[in-house]
Order: sequence, then structure tokens, then C-alpha cells
Amino acid sequence: MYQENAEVVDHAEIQGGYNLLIMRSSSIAPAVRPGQFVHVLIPHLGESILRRPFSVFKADGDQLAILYKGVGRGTRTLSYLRPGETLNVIGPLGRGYPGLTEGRYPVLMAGGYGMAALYLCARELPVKGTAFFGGRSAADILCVKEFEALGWRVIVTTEDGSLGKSGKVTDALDAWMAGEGAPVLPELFVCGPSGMLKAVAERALGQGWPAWISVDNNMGCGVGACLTCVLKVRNSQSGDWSWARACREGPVFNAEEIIWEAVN
Amino acid sequence: MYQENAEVVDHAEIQGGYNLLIMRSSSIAPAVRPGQFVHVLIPHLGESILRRPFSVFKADGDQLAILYKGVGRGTRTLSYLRPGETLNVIGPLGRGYPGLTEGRYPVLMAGGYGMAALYLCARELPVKGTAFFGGRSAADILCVKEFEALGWRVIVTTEDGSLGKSGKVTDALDAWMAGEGAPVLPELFVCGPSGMLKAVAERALGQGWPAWISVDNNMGCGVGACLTCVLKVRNSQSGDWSWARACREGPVFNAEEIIWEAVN
Amino acid sequence: MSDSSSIDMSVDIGGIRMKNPVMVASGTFGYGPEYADLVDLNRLGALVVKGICLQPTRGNPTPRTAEVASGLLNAIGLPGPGVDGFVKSYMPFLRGFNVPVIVNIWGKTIDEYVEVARRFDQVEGIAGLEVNVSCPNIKEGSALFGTDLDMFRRTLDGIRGATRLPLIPKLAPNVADITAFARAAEHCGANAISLINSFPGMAVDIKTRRPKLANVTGGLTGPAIRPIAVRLVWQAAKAVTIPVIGMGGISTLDDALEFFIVGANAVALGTVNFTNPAAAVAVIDGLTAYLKQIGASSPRELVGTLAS
Amino acid sequence: MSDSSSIDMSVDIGGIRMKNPVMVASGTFGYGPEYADLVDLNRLGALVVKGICLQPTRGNPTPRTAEVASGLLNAIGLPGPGVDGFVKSYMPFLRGFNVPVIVNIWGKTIDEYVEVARRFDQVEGIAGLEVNVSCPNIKEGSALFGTDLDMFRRTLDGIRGATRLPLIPKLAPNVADITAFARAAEHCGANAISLINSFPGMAVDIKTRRPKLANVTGGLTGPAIRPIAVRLVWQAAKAVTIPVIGMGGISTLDDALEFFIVGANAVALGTVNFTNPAAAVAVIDGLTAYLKQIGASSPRELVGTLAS
Ligand SMILES: Cc1cc2nc3c(=O)[nH]c(=O)nc-3n(C[C@H](O)[C@H](O)[C@H](O)COP(=O)(O)OP(=O)(O)OC[C@H]3O[C@@H](n4cnc5c(N)ncnc54)[C@H](O)[C@@H]3O)c2cc1C
Ligand SMILES: Cc1cc2nc3c(=O)[nH]c(=O)nc-3n(C[C@H](O)[C@H](O)[C@H](O)COP(=O)(O)OP(=O)(O)OC[C@H]3O[C@@H](n4cnc5c(N)ncnc54)[C@H](O)[C@@H]3O)c2cc1C
Ligand SMILES: Cc1cc2nc3c(=O)[nH]c(=O)nc-3n(C[C@H](O)[C@H](O)[C@H](O)COP(=O)(O)O)c2cc1C
Ligand SMILES: Cc1cc2nc3c(=O)[nH]c(=O)nc-3n(C[C@H](O)[C@H](O)[C@H](O)COP(=O)(O)O)c2cc1C
Ligand code: FES
Ligand code: FES
Repeated sequence: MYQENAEVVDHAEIQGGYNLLIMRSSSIAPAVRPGQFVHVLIPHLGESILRRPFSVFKADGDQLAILYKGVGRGTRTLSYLRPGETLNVIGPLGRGYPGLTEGRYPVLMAGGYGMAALYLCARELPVKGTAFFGGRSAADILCVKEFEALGWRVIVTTEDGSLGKSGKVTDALDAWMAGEGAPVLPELFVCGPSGMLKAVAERALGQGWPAWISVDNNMGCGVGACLTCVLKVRNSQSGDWSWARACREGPVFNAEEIIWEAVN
Repeated sequence: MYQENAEVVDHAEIQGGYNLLIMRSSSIAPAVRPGQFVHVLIPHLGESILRRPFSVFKADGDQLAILYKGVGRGTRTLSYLRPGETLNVIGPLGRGYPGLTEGRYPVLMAGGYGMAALYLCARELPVKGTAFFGGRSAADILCVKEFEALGWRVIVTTEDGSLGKSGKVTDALDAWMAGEGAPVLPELFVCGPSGMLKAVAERALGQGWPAWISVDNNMGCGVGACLTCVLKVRNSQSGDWSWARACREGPVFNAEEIIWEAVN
Repeated sequence: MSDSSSIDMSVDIGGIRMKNPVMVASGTFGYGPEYADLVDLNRLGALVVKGICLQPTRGNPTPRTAEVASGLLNAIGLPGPGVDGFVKSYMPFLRGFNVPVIVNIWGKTIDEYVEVARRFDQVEGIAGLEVNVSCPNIKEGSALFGTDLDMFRRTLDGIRGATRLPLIPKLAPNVADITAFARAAEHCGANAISLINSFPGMAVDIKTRRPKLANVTGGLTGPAIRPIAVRLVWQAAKAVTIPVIGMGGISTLDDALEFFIVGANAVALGTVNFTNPAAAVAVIDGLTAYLKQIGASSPRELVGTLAS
Repeated sequence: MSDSSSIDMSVDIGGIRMKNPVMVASGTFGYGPEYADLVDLNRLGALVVKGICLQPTRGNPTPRTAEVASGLLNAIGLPGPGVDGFVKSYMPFLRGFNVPVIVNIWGKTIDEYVEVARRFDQVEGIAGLEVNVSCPNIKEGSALFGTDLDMFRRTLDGIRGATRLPLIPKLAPNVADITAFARAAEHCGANAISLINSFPGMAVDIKTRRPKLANVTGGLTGPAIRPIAVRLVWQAAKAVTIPVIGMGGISTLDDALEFFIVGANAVALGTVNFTNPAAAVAVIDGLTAYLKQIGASSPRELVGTLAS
């Protein structure tokens, strides 16, 4: 974990409100593991005092990229930042995705900007499997080509049918598992909005598939000190529950650990 | 008095930290009188919630210009504003300079950005007299040519001697009044930092010259409601003092009204 | 769903009929004329003038305000023209508008409060009295009126006996239990309560090591205090049955909605008037549109709708 | 003029010897390990850990924090490992550093406070106890410990009898007269006082009409409360002769200087740790440079130097 001033190298909208920000970060970038995130102090955020967390989309040498959507005050203010300016960044943070379990077939499940958390995972997994990308419409389906270039098969669904099959990303998973994917023993690597996480977890737990879920909880400190980001997890020994910090014990959890009834 | 969104037409540093901002303001600009000011809501000022007051430097048709120096959070933030962006402006505000008293010879006294308050005065006075511009160094002496173009004689002093005579603006006035200016009956139109205002007022009151002084008090509302900007003035009838609002009864006061001992 | 024409924005706040529930707060709008060029006074739910006491007063020395993080510190110190000066200089102007004028009153002793109230009882065109027991700036003991429960009660009892005008005690925020003061106000016959007044604070110029305010301490207002105000309004509103006027850091419709939701029957905008004189009318227009959008027919439908 | 080497940054706060007067505040720095990668703990004047009570506790449901204008609202609700859990899990780690560890303690009853203090009295490596009587988040009556003077006294008397460790009551800010509590603390044998704790506040999500915090109310911290904190520290410091630890909205050296000037002997940084973990060390370095620049040889020369 480092705190560093990272210079913006490139920053542009790539499609429908999604921006790609590439920065030079000589300490953090080389240390990133798939699924980890950075905690960014957005300049000129005025009366808003907290950092904002973003998954590390790419890390190459001393370059680190995040991919984000302008949804609120912080992300919209961030979008004004120009190359040459610097961002204070803390990272890499959290526990990311584990490696593939021996004998399993990797399946990526991404909702919207969730694919940003999965790119490094896709790059580093030893076996290239199938990636399901879902979103509201075509604008929410990002970087398909880049995942294909890594050797993944990408199956797209959009709720409005504007790209790929119409429906939810879990519909596509269901269809695939019922057909072509039936023979495989899948292991799921998942990131997206919480409704989707729940739907995926339900299937995984029902079928006994290992599933690694990156949660999107609100954060304060990002390092485990403030206890803002907690979610309920099962204590496998006692059967009792306890809080786990998304920023420290997560953001990636085993679907079995999470007490899904408490997620909203 | 109007509140309007003014579009920035041009904005650039003209010299040593001084910026010229020209905006389109169809309601305020045509209504400005010399010595009045505008109260500007600086965008992206974050946790700073107050407007900042600026003298109207120029007003031509629907164009309004202010000339300011980046000294603090507000003015520095303002300097990032680019053409096409808008500023919310209230104005014209306050009571500006009166006309010339019959038979008097007009003398302008400007310290630093004080000349911004005097340009319109210089333009509209029926007689063009002598203008004394003072500042710490050459960088603080602005727009001499423009005042000369209006027909004024400009005498420059700088404290470090980097432009014009070395010394204070009042030294130049003293020298001039002792020589060339001795025959005239001067009337002073003054704007600058409060030390200079005091020094000028002392001479004016001592010699019985009418003098109009624009004060630079901190402001809240700018319209007379909050009572932040008050200064002590003499009540000529009762001999007692009362508060006057710089934003409403001023910013230009008769030097005789102001209780100078209370100015710091 | 109802259309805009079917929305009744009017509210009755302790007998004061307002065309909408959005007021401007005492001390932040002068006596009316200061903003009349920029704001159509007839649009306001009510206009609360700067605090008035018996005699003309000069207030504190300067500097009187300082900008702080998301807020303003002020120690204006209640300068004003006194009852007679106010009535003479401003009431003719204010009577020309169709807006309830609420006079914010204060005194240095209970007798003074009572006398000010008695005088205003006779003045035409005054809709109600807001009692400033919470101004932290006056050294003569005024701070106690709003934080000592017994003194608070005695002050209100006195005033109540002196006027038939709607009476609105304005609660001090710097108390451990706001509900005690809210209930005491109701018990003493107040027609409504308003809160919060500015919160005592202080700032230091580190270069000169002097307080930034000549009065050393002053009142903190603006967005910084909004979470404190929302909490206090929520607690006070649960404690009384009389209407509650909520204020403290309201700048936008969204801010105002927070106050209605926790139980305010009306809201007042203060410091934001200095930043954006158009804010009150924007909140009024925004509220009308919002009610329409959610299918409500009156702002009353929002009041106290906090979900759990 | 003195050069950097001649500046003695150390202070003695109620018997706790600190190498400089800049601490990190309870609840904003975890138990130490959380920030150890980013902050050299040995640089800190003292490290105050998150509040500890007798038994392990889980704290409040989520959402636990909300961002507000220039501040943070939190209702974490004091989750923690309990005395034994803390000693076992964190003391070995903390003993590895050369920094005074102050444990922030709380309880649901006076007996619990006393028992927690008694237990820590036996633990090696603890420099002092900060007593959180002012946490507004616990429903079991804790709010009263800090706002009811009698309860406050009885709590401190009990704790004082149970430990020889330096005792630092942390005052609640939401009282009408802070000096009464400051004096009571001194009278009960406190070695220092700290203030302010977070200020009770609330925010509402206007879309869902739900409180933004699951606990409904929470504590406001950060720059928004700094003027309130500066005022309270000024008042409290004048009222006592024991050292005062000032906090509330400190982010920079300039902010910290305000507190020293009004009378704080040490300062603590809280919420800013979340925004900028480097802040505490920056304030320490900045303070050293500043003292050098003004020709002072100790931060003690700044304390209580407010000019008038
Ligand atoms: C581990 C993690 C990884 C993330 N990765 C990405 C990413 O790669 N790309 C991307 O576009 N977004 C990502 N997000 C979400 C991103 O942090 C939010 O979009 C952002 O916090 C919203 O900030 P805002 O100021 O624009 O919105 P606002 O709504 O103005 O934020 C206001 C406050 O709400 C909180 N908040 C609101 N929504 C969220 C949320 N979903 N998560 C956390 N805090 C929230 C913030 O703490 C902030 O204080 C990630 C979030 C987490 C927790
Ligand atoms: C009538 C009038 C006309 C002015 N005209 C000009 C002009 O033409 N050009 C120009 O460069 N400047 C002018 N000023 C000064 C200008 O308003 C200040 O430079 C500006 O307020 C400082 O803002 P800041 O945020 O950059 O500085 P900061 O120091 O960050 O300001 C912080 C706070 O201090 C207050 N403040 C500090 N210094 C001053 C000051 N000198 N006057 C008023 N408030 C102050 C502001 O209210 C603000 O809230 C004028 C001031 C007045 C009162
Ligand atoms: C400059 C100023 C002057 C004020 N004067 C008074 C006053 O005379 N009487 C009073 O009851 N409240 C006074 N107040 C308090 C406001 O009416 C209001 O309660 C407070 O500002 C909180 O609202 P806000 O955060 O929207 O400003 C004053 C506030 C400010 C900022
Ligand atoms: C998330 C959070 C948790 C806190 N937990 C505690 C606590 O356990 N005990 C305590 O006495 N104070 C606690 N505090 C209060 C801080 O120690 C400090 O008094 C307060 O935050 C004011 O300082 P600041 O404005 O610099 O944050 C907490 C504050 C925050 C923001
Ligand atoms: S965000 Fe602070 S503990 Fe996770
Ligand atoms: S600035 Fe408000 S009265 Fe002059």
C-alpha cells in the first residue's frame, strides 16, 4: 500500500459517459493484483472531503488505468482533470481475485463498469474461458475487443437489446450453462451492481460453483480504519455472523461467505 | 441592480499576476457608473461560500471587464475560468464617484489594482487632469497607455524604483503639488490599499481638497443586508459617528466623512 | 398525479397564512429593500427582518464576518434602528408588498423583550414576532435567554402577556436537549417555533494571532451546520404539536426537502441569500415542480414523512 | 532565531511524554496497523486507538457514514474487539513502536467504564486512557455521560479510582457550557482533557426519505465543525490548568495553529486521516518549520497566545 501523486498521462471519454484515465504511478502500478482498487483524492472537490474508490482497470509498468462513469459529484469533477495534472492515489488496496481452482473453467461476469475490475483477472488467469458482459444498453458494454484479444469468448447482453442478446447477464449465463457450457465445471469471477451480484450468487450457491464476488460498498478511508464499508459475512466455525471490511477483507469475497439477505 | 449569468468572452493574464476578464452582461454593463462594483460568484469555489467584489474596470455596450490580481483562494480559482463559461454576477453595486466640482482640476490616485476602479471615472470626467499610479514595482503599474489615450497625464511611482520615480504615490503627489501643480485647485479621485487611502486623505483634509475615496472593505452580501462591510463615518449634524455600509453608501466616500482613526 | 394548478402551496404557520412555506431568515435579508431589486418579495412565504430591540443599536466593531469551511461566522451584534426607527423607516415600504412580515425581536432584559413585543402589538402590517433568544453575540447575558430553561420560560411568559401577535421563539442550538426548549415554548403559548439560530464558533487569523471577528466569537451558519440543524429540527418537531420553521444551511430544494421530511412545516433560507439572492424563489419554484412530479397536492404532504 | 536542531517539539500531556504535540484521533486511525504502510507511526506524538469497551461489540448497521458539506457524518457505533481482544490482537504490534498509545474507552454503565479502566491499568505499553463520554451513537444512555454534569462526575470519579494511568476525559461538544465540564474533569483528577468529539447531526436521502445513516443520527466531524471546536477549546482552556488536547476539523498546519493559539497544548487529527493519511506527518514537519521561522524553540510558546 502506497500513497503517491500520480500524473495524468491520458484522460478521455471512451463511450457514453465512461472515461478512461491513465496515470503514471511508479509505486502502486507494479504492485497491483487483479481485483484490487485504488482510492483517489479528486482535486477541486470542494466541500466533498472523501476519496473515491476505483478498481484498477489496467496496470502496466508504471502506468495505471481506471475506467469510470460520471455518476455523481466526484466522478464528474474528476472528468475535468487534464493530462499533466496530478492525482493523489492510495493503493493498491484490498484483496482481489484468487487464482483459478485446479480443473475449473473460468467464467467472468461483468455488469457495466464491473468489467474494469476483471480485466487484469482476465489477463492473468491461466485458462481463458467465457466472459459475460451485461448492461442497460450498448453504451454500457465496454472493451469487448480487449477481452477477446486476451483469448476470451465474450457474450454480451443488454436489457434493451441494443447490443447482443436482450435480457440480463444471468439469462445469458443460464442459457449457456444449459447448452454449450453444460459439460464444464465453472468458477465465477464477478463484478457489477449488487442486484446482479445477488442473482449470480444465487445460481453459484445453488449449483455449488465457486464464485468470487467483488462488492461495491460505500467507502470512507479505504484502508480498514473507519469501518464504513462493512458487510455481513458468515463465520463458518461458529455459524454466527460478523462484519467484514470491503476495503480490507474484500472487495472480492467468496460468494459463500457473504450473508446475501443482508445485502441491498 | 441585477443578478445575471455573464458569459466569459475573454480572460487572460495581462501582467505579473493581474488578469483581465471580459464578460457579456447585457443588464449590468449598460447600467454601470464609475466607481461601482460587481459581486461575483466564483464557480468551483468549493467550501468557500461567499461572492467576491470587483470594481468594474470597463463597461462598453453589453461588455463588462474586471481586472484582478490572484491573491487568494477566490481570485486564483477565478483565473481558471475559460471563455464560454459563465459567471453569476450581481451589479452594478454601490455608490461610485461623483462628477467633478465646478472649477476643480481632477487628480486620480491609484494604488495597484485601484486603477481598475478609476478607468470609467477617467473616461467620464469632463476635464482630463493628472493621474498618479503607484505600486510596489513595475508589475503593479497597469494600463498607463489606456489612461494616456483618454487624455490623462500619468505619473508613475514604484516603491522599488523599477518604473517611474522611486517612492510612494503620495510622494509624487507632494512633489507635483509643490511644483507644477501648485496653481491648481485639485479634486481627488482615489482607489488603492488602505495605507495609501489614509495618506492621501490626510493631505486632502489638511489642504481642504475635496477627495473621493473608494474603500476596500471585506464584503458579505454586497447589497446592504449583512452589515459586514461597515466603516465608521462622521455624522456632520450630531458630531456623533455611525456605521456606513461600504457596499451601499460606498464604496466611494467623501474623505471628510470617514473617521480615519478607525481605519486600519 | 396532479397538475401544477391543483397544488396548494399555502401553509398556516401559527396563524400566519403564507402563500408558500419558504421564508428568508432574520439578519440575512436586511429589512426588505436591500434585496427588492433582485427578489420579488411578493413571491416569498414570509420575510423575517433583522433583529429589532427597543432603542437604536450599533452592533459590534469590525471585522464582523469571516468565511469558514462551507460556512460563515458572524458577529454582527444586532445593530438596528430600534422599534420606532424600524416602524418609521421600513414599515411603509413593507406594507406595499403582499408578504407576511415577521419581526425578529430581542432585548437585553426580560422587560425589554416584553416592551418590544408590546410596541409591535400596536403596529399595522406585522404578521408575527420571532423571538431571538438565541443570539450568541450580545454580551449582556442574552446567551442565557436561550440556553437556561427557566430564563427562557420567563422571557416567553412575559412576551406572551404583551402581544396577541403570533409568537415564534427561535431556539438556540447549543443546548444538550432541544426538546426541553421546544416543549417549554409550546407550553408558554408559542404559536410556532423556529430553529436553528447560528451556532457559536470562532476562527483565528494565524498571522496576527487575533480572532477573525472583533467580537472573538460569532455564529456559524451555512451548509456546514445543516446536519446539526436537520437533527435538531427532527428532535424538536417530534416534541411539539405547534408548527416548526426549519433552517440552517439550506441552499437548494434538496436541502429544504430534508427539513420538511424530518418535520418542518416551513423553512427559511439564510446565508445563501448572500451567495445567491435567487435561491429562495428557486426553492419555491422547485418545490412546486417537485410536488407535481411526486403527485402531491400540498407541501404539507411532505412534512414528517421520514421513513425508517 | 533558532535553527531546527534547537527546536524541542516534545510536550508532556498530563504525564504522557510525546515527541511532538500532534496526535491522531480515536476512531480515525483504527488500531495502528491499518495505516502502518502509509504513515511512520513513530513520527506521531501519540496514537489514540478506536474506542474499546469490556466485551467485543459489533456496532451499528450500515450505512454508517455519509459525506456532508465539508464534513462527515458517522454512526459507526463503536464496534470493537473488547479489552481482551484488543490487548491480544493489537498490543503486541503497538509495543513494537516508539509511540505513546492512548486507549479510548467507553462503557454502557459507570461500572463498565470503571472495569475497563481497571483492566487497562494492568496492561503494559499503554500510555493513557481517553474517556469517551461523548459518543452520541450509543443508545443505552451514553449520551448522558457527557452532557449530564452529575453523571459525568460520577463516571470520572469511578474511573479515577480504578487506574493510575493518565486520564483524559473527552468532552461532548453539545452542551450549553463547556467550562462546567472542563472544570469538573479537572476536579475529578483528570490529567488532561480532550475536545471535541463529533457533533450530533443527521442527513436525509430525499429520494428514499430515509436517514442517510442506519442509526438515524450520527456525529459530524471534519472542517465543518472547526469553528465550533476552536471556540470550545478556547473556552475550556481558559477554565482549567490541566493540558488540553484540541481537535475538530484539523487538516493542515494552519488549522492546527488555530488550536494552539487558543490554548490547546496538543492537537489531534481525525477525519482528515481518511482523506490524506500523510496529513499528520505534514503537520508535524510544518510545525517544526514554522517554529523555526518565527524563532520559537518549542510549540509551547504558541499555546494560548491569542492576541486581542
Ligand atoms: C471497490 C470499488 C471499486 C469501484 N470501481 C469503480 C470503477 O472501476 N469504475 C467506476 O466508475 N466506479 C467504481 N466504483 C464506484 C465509484 O467509487 C463511485 O461511482 C463513486 O464513489 C461515486 O462517486 P461520485 O462522487 O461520483 O458520486 P456521488 O453519488 O456524488 O458520491 C457521493 C458519496 O456517495 C458515496 N457513494 C455513492 N455511490 C457509491 C458507490 N457505488 N460506491 C462507493 N461509494 C459510493 C461516496 O462515498 C461518496 O462519498 C467502485 C466502488 C468501489 C467500492
Ligand atoms: C469594492 C471592492 C472592489 C474591489 N475591486 C477589486 C478589483 O478591481 N481588482 C481586484 O483584484 N480586487 C478587487 N477587490 C478585492 C477583491 O475582492 C479581493 O482580492 C478578493 O475578495 C480576495 O479574494 P480571494 O478569495 O482571492 O482572497 P482570500 O484572501 O482567500 O479571501 C478570503 C476572504 O477574505 C475576504 N477578503 C480578503 N481580502 C479582501 C479584500 N481586500 N476585500 C474584500 N474582501 C477580502 C473575502 O471576503 C473572502 O471571503 C475589491 C474589493 C472591494 C471591496
Ligand atoms: C449575518 C447574519 C445575521 C443574522 N442576524 C440574525 C438576527 O438578527 N436575528 C436572528 O434571530 N437570527 C439572525 N441570524 C441567524 C439566521 O436567521 C439563521 O438562523 C441562521 O443564519 C441559520 O440559517 P442559514 O444557515 O441558512 O444561514 C443571522 C445570520 C447571519 C448569517
Ligand atoms: C469514523 C469516526 C469514528 C470515531 N470513533 C471514535 C471513537 O471510537 N471514540 C471517540 O472518542 N471518538 C471517535 N471519533 C471522534 C474523533 O476522535 C474526533 O473527536 C472527531 O472526529 C473530531 O475530529 P475531526 O474533525 O478531526 O475528525 C470518531 C470519528 C470518526 C470520524
Ligand atoms: S472504507 Fe474505511 S474501513 Fe473500509
Ligand atoms: S457587504 Fe453586506 S452590507 Fe455590505
